[in-house]
Amino acid sequence: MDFTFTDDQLAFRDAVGRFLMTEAAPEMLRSVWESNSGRSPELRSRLAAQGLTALSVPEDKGGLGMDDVAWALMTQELGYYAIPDSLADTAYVAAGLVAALPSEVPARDRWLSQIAVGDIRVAVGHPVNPLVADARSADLLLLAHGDEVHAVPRAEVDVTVSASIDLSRRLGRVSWSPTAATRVANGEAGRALWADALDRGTLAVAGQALGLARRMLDLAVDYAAQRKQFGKPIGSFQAVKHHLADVATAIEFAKPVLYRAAYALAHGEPGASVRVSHAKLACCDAAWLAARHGIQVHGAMGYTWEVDLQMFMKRAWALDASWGDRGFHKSRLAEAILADGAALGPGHTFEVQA
Amino acid sequence: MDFTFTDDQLAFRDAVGRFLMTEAAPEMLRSVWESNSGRSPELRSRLAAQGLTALSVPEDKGGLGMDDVAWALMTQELGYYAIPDSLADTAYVAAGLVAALPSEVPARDRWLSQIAVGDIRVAVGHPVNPLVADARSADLLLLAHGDEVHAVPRAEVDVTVSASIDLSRRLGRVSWSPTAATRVANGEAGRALWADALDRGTLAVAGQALGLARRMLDLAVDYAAQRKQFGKPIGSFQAVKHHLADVATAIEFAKPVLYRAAYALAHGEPGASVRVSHAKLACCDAAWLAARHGIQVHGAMGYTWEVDLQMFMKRAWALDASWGDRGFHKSRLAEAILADGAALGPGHTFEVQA
Amino acid sequence: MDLAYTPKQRAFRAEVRAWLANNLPREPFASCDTREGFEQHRDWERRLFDARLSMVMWPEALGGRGCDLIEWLIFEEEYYGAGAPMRVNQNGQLLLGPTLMEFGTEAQRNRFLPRMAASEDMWAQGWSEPNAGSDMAAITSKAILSQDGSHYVLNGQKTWSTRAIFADWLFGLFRSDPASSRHHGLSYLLVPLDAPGVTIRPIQALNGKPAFAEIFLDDVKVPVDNRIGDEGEGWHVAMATAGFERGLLLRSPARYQYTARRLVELYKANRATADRDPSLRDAVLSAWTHTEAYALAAYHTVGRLAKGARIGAEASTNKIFWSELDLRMHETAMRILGPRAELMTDAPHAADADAAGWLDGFLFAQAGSIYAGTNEIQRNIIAERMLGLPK
Amino acid sequence: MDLAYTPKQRAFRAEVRAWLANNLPREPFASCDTREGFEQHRDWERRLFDARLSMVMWPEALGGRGCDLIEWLIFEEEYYGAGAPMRVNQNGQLLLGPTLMEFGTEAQRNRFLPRMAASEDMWAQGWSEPNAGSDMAAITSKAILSQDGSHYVLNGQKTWSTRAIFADWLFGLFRSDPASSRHHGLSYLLVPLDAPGVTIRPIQALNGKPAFAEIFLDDVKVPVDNRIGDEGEGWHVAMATAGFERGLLLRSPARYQYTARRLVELYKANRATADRDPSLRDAVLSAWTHTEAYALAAYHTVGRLAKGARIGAEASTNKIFWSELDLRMHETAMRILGPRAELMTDAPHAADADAAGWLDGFLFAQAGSIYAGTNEIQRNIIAERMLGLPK
Repeated sequence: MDFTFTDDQLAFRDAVGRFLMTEAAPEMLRSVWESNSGRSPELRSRLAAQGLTALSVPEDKGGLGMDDVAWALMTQELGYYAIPDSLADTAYVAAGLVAALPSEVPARDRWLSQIAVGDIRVAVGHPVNPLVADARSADLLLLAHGDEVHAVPRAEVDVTVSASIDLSRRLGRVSWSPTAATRVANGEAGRALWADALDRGTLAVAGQALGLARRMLDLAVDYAAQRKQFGKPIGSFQAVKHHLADVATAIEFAKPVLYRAAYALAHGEPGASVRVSHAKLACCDAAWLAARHGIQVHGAMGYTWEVDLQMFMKRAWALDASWGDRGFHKSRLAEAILADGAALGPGHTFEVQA
Repeated sequence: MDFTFTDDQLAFRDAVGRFLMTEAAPEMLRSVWESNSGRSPELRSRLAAQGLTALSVPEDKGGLGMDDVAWALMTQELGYYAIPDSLADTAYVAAGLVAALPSEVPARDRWLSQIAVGDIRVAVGHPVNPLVADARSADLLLLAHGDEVHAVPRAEVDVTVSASIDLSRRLGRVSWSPTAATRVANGEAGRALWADALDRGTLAVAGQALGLARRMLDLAVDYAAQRKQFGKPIGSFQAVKHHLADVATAIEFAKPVLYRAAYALAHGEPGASVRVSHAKLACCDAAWLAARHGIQVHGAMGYTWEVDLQMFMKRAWALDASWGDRGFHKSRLAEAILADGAALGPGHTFEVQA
Repeated sequence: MDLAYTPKQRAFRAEVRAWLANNLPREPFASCDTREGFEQHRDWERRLFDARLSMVMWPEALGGRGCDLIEWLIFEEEYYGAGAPMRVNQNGQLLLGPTLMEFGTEAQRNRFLPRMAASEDMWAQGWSEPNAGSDMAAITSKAILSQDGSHYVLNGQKTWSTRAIFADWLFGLFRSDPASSRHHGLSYLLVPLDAPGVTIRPIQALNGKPAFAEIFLDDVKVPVDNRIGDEGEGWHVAMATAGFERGLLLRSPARYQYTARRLVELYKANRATADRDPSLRDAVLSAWTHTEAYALAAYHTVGRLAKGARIGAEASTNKIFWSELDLRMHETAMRILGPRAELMTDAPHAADADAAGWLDGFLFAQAGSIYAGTNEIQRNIIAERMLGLPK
Repeated sequence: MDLAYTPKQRAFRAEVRAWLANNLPREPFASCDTREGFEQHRDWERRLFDARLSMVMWPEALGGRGCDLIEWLIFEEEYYGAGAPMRVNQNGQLLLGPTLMEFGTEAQRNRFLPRMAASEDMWAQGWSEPNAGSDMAAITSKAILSQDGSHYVLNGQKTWSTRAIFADWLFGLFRSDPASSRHHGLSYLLVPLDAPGVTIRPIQALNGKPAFAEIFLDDVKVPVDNRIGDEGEGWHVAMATAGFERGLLLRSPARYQYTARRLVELYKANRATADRDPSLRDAVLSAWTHTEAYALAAYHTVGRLAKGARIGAEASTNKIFWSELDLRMHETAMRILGPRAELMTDAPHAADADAAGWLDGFLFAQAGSIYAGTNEIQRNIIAERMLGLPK
């Protein structure tokens, strides 16, 4: 029983963090936000050069073969720096789905190595999301037709774009027609693939939300320490302290929930989906609170476009209902917790009932 | 349109307040709490001598003929001083019910004048309350048998007492057998009487809860002003200030809700029950918050039997679910607010739809 | 206590309702934080004025109709209940207006108020400075009286001035006694924004629109006639305005009751999905109970004012109550909308009427606990002035 | 990360579970705030000790079985999951115990710890004084070293000492340097409560029982051997203990997970009435999510401790989290019980099993945000030491 990360995992996380600190600085975020495409090919290729597109791809396909637990750390960094890219969709959710395709699918291995080297951007059209993130800029779209999974080239779909409050989210309504040629899985297999994709997509959002919460807390702490009113830093006022202490507490108790969910997912535990929903709710709560207290501590400055906080708040608000809104995840929780004979209470936190 | 009280109403309220300040001082409360009966005949007779038992009794029956609006002020005083007596049950709820009995009921006028002069204590056994307050010490009990209203002398019922956390509440389970002799109303008339009694009982609790909230706020303010830590009064710490400011705000916005409900009840408005449920929820929320922040501000002292606060907190907690718990009153609200064609929004605060 | 409206009050309500029914714009205006929207709203104000409905509480001579506070509440109920446009000149009309009535000379009242009522002059407020936000007494912008005593020379910087890039005039506090500090030595001045030496730099709000501006003052000459109240008395004069601002005038209950009604409709239209999160139904009911409580408190206060009471620190409870209520209502709407909540309302997909306006309102609600004195400051005021806790 | 329990850990869990199944008292004990209940709980502690289950983390030589923190968490899960009695001597065992391990001499450890593990000595804490509550450094009780240096002479008053009227010993801080102030010049002493000059006055808690006591010290002689750590080093010694108290030891997750399970059962048994208030279902789900989060945080912290990390200010987040969670869970139970909530559980009507324990728990939960450092103090600590905000 060891509920901690290895030094290697933490070191890799730190390395990625240092990389993003320089590559995804707020000024650069701003320019991508205000660009037409909302995407930076340069950024994407630098991410690929760092091997970040290859994290989930199996090693024999040229990837690093990392699991969900690694992504619980990685997605926090993506959130902390609010990178204006859907990296996790391609490199985590899509890579996981493609890797799980039956080997008969001819293109599978090609897609995997293209993902690994960063040649393709893959958009995932899971039914839980009414719109598809990056539908317009994707090279390949994984789309649902009932239980079926279809892999559709960009050229074969029409995309109507919808603007999100988070300008680094580029959403689109996709119209397309399923064909035998595009179908890569169906029936039981298709259901299973979509179920895994849902849990991975949800976990990716949870991790990013937690990273966003940590960043907004850091921004608020920095501001409160330097901004003076009534002759002293506002951070010395108890009301400000207590706002930020509450955010810190929410973060402290969301982190391990995220990690537990990632482990459950990586090990295919029966209760994994419930853990994932719990993580989404806990991390999004932390992010929501961090945004609220973050803007309050920033005062009027926090209400402006010029101050970085706004980009992190909007991302937190936008992600809150993506990959299943609160109602969706609360129902998954309720079903499990209120079920007859549910294994609740002391001793069931790690013991998985068969 | 004048949503304020007359100077006479306020003057009478102040007079009653001054009277209770001396007659129901905390030391006296304590002694009654710790007594076997939980009641003080002396106190009751002094209340009667002040005319408080006669408030609702029609003037031609020797009463003051005051309405629900007057009780919205009166019950706040009863709550503020947490008087260890069920005065409102007899003088407000029961008096109202008896006064509304058909004149054929022979004993009606006798009961009214006995109530007015303070000769009898009447307990009201409304079906919404599983136990009857003061069942043991009452002279007369008004009990429900379906829609029927029965007036039963104490001698004809058996009472099993249950102890409440609020020692000034004396609850009992009543066993009795309805007879033609005890029946004073039935059918439509009975239903109407019980409906009015429910709204009056609820309003009485709301008023007391608001009075309790104001008292707990005053106690906390006094304590915070004199208790010193870290070399200054704890009331100068922002955290303490903000706790108490929140209580003050809850009280400010519960008050007019109580008054609006009382007016609706006094004028038999169609939506009166919804207003009453709203008042109960708003006032009990204020009291609950006042108790929470009250004990927090008092620190360990607030957790003791010696400090007065405990009596007011326990009363607030006990009254919270009496005359209908939150679920009961929230359902009444929901039914009205979510109904098709409900008259909501601007302009409907005083306009009563026929 | 008599909660029946008088025939006169009912007639007034009917008149306002009828006028709005006939005159409400068919198409929603653009945001008043844009030039286009600003002008649309300004034209609308002129039409209100022509119907003598722009400032119903003002005396007839100044373009109003001498309504009392009850009639004003009725007007607000009809106005916001009809979903009428926001009041683009309200900072001037509701902050400066009452101050001019109370502290202005007759000449000043006649010069400024009718044009303000007609929105011929658009006003922006000049309270905050980069280092004087919550701590307004830290104002450093100077107004030095000329040798001949004919005018002040203004130097300094104001900020968070709402829609100032579109406005004609600025009202605010300036330090007229350089030797003074804190609340002393401040004067309340009215500054034409086209005066030489005035530079206005827009500030983009959360929604990316120039909702505010910074105003730089470089040797700006302002005639002494533009001072309200005595020299050095500015703080006292401004506080009256601030009291009004925190209090009822700027935030009458009707707009929140309208939001609550829309929220109930939103919930009913999306009940199947909304009820998967049981907290939402409760939040929707609270929207009604709390907006209703706010309206009742307003009528109660107005009744007490009519009997000669003054609004004191309890005005601060209003500020806390409406700002946190407004935020909760919009958060609840976002939760009900789920994945549709993040979509800009001009986005095609969001064209489903449900979502319209909620995101904009949610963003704006973020500022409610910050402007007009942060809620932290308001809670201090309640604790110290209403409850008497030590500073 | 490896979340499988080892065979050894599973075996230990099985052993504890089996022992509890065979030894749990059939009838619930009386409240340990009464003499009768105190003795019942003390006897129970002796039986735990005989099974070497009273202090599983302590070395075998001291009556424990040298468990690591994971095994301790397992023990707690089985113990509270079985609904076993509260630990009546835990203030000594979990506050003083670790301090003795870290700062005591070998003689002191051997003299005090085994008897403490066996509950032959019952311990009460002596931190607070009438004017030293949140501000513990304001301690004024004096301990003056005798001329011959053989003993201290204690004078002063302690308060809020849990169940001290039933206890044998007091541990706490005393000012050994009369000239000192604040955190300096304090010494950590162990005081036999039967010593001449000790007067103990019970304090009745909210529930009317003597849960605390005031302790008056009048020329009480305490041998120097009863001092833990160096003279004047008491604050440093005590803070380690306070850290433990705020942190995990005194509030392992299991008891809250047990409460959450009971709350879910209570809700399911009363669903028809509970669902009339939609907020209750949500609160019940939160009880599970938050207790689970607390348990996960505990295992995460324990894992980091095993790798050499130290618990710092984040211990304060624990204190806030468990105390406010515990209160919310009990408030939710009160709401579900509705009119039954107010009834004393010894009252006949409340004998319906549902209600049992919730009211007592609700009253006790009121104190959670106050003792062991108020939550206001904890939030200050988080802000200043964890986030680095200015004092």
